[in-house]
Amino acid sequence: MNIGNLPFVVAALLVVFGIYTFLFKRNLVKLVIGVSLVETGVNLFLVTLGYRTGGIAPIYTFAPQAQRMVLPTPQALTLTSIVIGLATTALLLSFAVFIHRHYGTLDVRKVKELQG
Amino acid sequence: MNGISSGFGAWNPIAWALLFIGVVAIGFVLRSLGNKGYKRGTGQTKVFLSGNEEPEDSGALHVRGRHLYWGMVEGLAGYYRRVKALHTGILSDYAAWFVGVLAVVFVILALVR
Amino acid sequence: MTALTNHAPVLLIAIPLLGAFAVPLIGKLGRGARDSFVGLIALVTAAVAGLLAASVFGRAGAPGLYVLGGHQGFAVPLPSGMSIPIRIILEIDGMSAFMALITALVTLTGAFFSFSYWRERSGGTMFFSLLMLLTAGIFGMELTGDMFNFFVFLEITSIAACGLIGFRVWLKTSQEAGFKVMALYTLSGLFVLLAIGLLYGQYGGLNIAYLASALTGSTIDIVALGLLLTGLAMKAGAVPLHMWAPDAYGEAPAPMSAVLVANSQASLYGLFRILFTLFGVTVSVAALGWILIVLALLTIFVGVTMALIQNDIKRLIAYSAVSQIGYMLLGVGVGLAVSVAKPDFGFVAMQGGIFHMLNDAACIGLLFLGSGVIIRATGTRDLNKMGGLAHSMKWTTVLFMIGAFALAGVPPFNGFASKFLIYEASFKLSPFLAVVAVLSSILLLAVFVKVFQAAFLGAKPAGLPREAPMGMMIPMVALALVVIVFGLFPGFFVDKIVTPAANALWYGRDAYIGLVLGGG
Amino acid sequence: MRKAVILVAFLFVGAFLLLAATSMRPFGEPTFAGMDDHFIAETQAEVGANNAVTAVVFDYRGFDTLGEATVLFAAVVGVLALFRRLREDEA
Amino acid sequence: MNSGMSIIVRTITRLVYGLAIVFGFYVIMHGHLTPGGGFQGGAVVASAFALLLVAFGAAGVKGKLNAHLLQSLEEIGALAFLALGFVGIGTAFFYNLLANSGSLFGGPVLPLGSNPGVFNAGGTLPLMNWAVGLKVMTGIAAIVIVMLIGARKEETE
Repeated sequence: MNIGNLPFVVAALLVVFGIYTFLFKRNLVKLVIGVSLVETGVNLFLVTLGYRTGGIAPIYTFAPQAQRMVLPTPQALTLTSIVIGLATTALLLSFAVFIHRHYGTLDVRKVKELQG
Repeated sequence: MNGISSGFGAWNPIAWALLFIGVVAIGFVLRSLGNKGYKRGTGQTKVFLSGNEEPEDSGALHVRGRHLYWGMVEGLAGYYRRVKALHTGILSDYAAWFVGVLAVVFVILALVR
Repeated sequence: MTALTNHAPVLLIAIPLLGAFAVPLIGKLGRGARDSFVGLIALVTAAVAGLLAASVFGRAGAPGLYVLGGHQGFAVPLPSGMSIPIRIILEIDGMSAFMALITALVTLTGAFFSFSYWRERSGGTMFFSLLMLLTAGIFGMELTGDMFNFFVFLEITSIAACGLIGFRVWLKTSQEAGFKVMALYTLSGLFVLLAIGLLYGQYGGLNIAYLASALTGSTIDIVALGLLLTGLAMKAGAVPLHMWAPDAYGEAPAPMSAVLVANSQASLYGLFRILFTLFGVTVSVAALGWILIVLALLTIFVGVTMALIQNDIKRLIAYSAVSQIGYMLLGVGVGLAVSVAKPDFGFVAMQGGIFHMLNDAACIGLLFLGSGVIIRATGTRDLNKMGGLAHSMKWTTVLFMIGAFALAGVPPFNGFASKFLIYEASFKLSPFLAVVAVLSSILLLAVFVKVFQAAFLGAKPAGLPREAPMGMMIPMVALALVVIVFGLFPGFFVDKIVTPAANALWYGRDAYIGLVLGGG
Repeated sequence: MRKAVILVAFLFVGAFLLLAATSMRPFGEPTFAGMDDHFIAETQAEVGANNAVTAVVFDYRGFDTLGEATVLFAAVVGVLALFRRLREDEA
Repeated sequence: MNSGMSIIVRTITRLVYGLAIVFGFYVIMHGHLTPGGGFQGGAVVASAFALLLVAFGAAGVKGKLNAHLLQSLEEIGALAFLALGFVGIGTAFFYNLLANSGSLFGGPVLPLGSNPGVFNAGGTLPLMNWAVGLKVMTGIAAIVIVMLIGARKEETE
């Protein structure tokens, strides 16, 4: 265990909390929040991967001379991942609206027409 | 060229088709040797339902989907009760299976490396 | 022509995307314009896929590269004398081209079937837009050579697929299925992304070939492998991660169910690519192979026994589709379990598993289209309320039974050819595997005997259902022709397209890595 | 019982994820950054952009961005399709 | 139907939303020079639209923001982005045809190292930023409007 790895551990913990929410909560909207938590954890993990100690943002506009710059790729990946997360959340919430309209409930244990 | 071989067995659909045609031909030959006393529209072609009257509504003769394989499903009742209990239709359970398999895979991979 | 062949990999993704972006605008011109545009896009896509396959199989499945934006600074040198690509690359070998053929077949027939199937329904432009997006996503998953790019296309397929599953908003069950499937797809996609992040953090690259050369089998690699394996097995629908699959296939509009099966197969392709090419020999492949075999046996048996007790025709076919995924997993799992010693029967098993992907796509596609015709004619999905359809729908009956026999592995249709290879090869590894496989095939035949008896036989129904229109019949006939041709001439196709595909996974790892890194 | 089994599986998964997080390379010191160093060093000469992130997003990994735009497009089409106006016979 | 929020929120919104839109366009425009880009700027503009919706309610913006018009604009943005990918297909898909030629209009080439920034640089990058920005702002706005109106309909039914 390396105390310097704390950012990675925090990201992993967020993922774990998200999975917990998804497994043990009963409201569909809370399930969506769980998915969002996992997503945030993964995004945080990606963005921490790119950090270099003492680095500055990889932008040359008025940049201080001869500085180390952090890695740009993880930032690009995180950007992509955030937009994907937005898209999935929007669709999930739309489905939740329609489930509420049809079933009159958001309890995950009562939305089980499809079984067997 | 049109057959496949696994190195221990072989499968050639064209040869199979020829054989199939041959067998069907033999079947027709046997059929032509059968009893010539068959007449349409007599008691010979009536449906025999263990001596019961034939129902007027012919739709009642159709065995519906639910009743097919009733005996088999009944025989496997113990298996089906358990398997159907797994398909609850609840999203949390689906996710629980996912997490469970993930845990098992992790443990196996950690043990064998 | 050569320019077209060179650009074929990216065109295969870009043309459906162009279709998807333009369909809503063209849809404003009316239904005729929309349908002809979608048909044109689908035909062009299929033609490009054929061209790509011809060029790849023409060079016996040797991998080829396409560098996106590759004008300069392609590579960063490594200390070992090799160099890694900095741009996204598409890498196409025999397996990718094989999968592209399957996808082109299924989406082409699905699109043409939908023209008449969705004629009297609302939201047609969005329907076809989502179909095109799904097509582009599946092609992207199959052709890409970059891990993150794979994830992006995985998410495109997830979202487009769930849009289609929930498309009939007036059905409460379709909304339920949409939510469940979307949540599970997102969760598995996020695990895949987490694994990609772990690998990127450790090795600083995203290219599959580069990562394959860099992997060492450390703790990080093992965790990433577990996440990728489970996430993709979930999207492929292996028991016990299959519970979403009957919901999804059952609630989507009938032609889209067929495309969703192609989507599951693309995830299966991703799983095979990761196991064989990305990880290969750096981990204990025998254990991985046995994990796949256990999943496969469960999938085959549970899928088929659950299909037996279904009374909803779509759900019944959906469970049989789940069981067929098991045969592919079994074939490739047997191959993977013995891939260190490389005995002959391992390669035969791989051939069987991969050949079965194509056969399954054709048969299941035919069955789902047939179920669409039946549902449209009777207005119900309940087998208990059907009966006597064969009186007025002779062609549908024949086509449906061709698909059912082929899927159940009755000779001389194509399902038997691939299952034959799987039976023989898995028997060599352990007779028990072959016993389960054969037994489940017999049960599958029983399942379709049930459909035949319940839906097609019986007295004439009251309002005599009409035969399907020509627009639905032609795609079904095309798929039935594929089933019959592949059944009658399996040797030719196994030699020409299946063997290069199996080679690409089984022997092709070094060639795949060497093509990108050079000198490796 | 059932909940306990799920909880154990969940704890196993969580433990493995935390194990992976702790056995990562040290934070802030990427072991191999050849690809990213190339991006940082060459972005001005090759792409002509001061912002290396934008260069990566739109040039080096432009295809990912196309995919990402497609994901958003798919979500918009999906949501609009769900909330579309239905025909009389469909409601 | 309860439409919108209190007078304080509405007034602040009137003051702020124009500013937010301008700032969003600034972020899109300078994506290749400063932090930001098409996605970020588009999200800022879309958040201004969302602010309008929250403050004035679905009825308040009815007729001003049309989801189908927004969707059409989004498709145009997506098509433009794809077309920019196709521009360089002579070499390869997504080839940056205009890089270091001073963009569309000719002009100074970017000096290397730290510099104050040349606006007219980056080849197709600024154009792609605009395409994506248009796509994201209209796309997110369309999602928000449609979901808000759809959810409201449910409440009143």
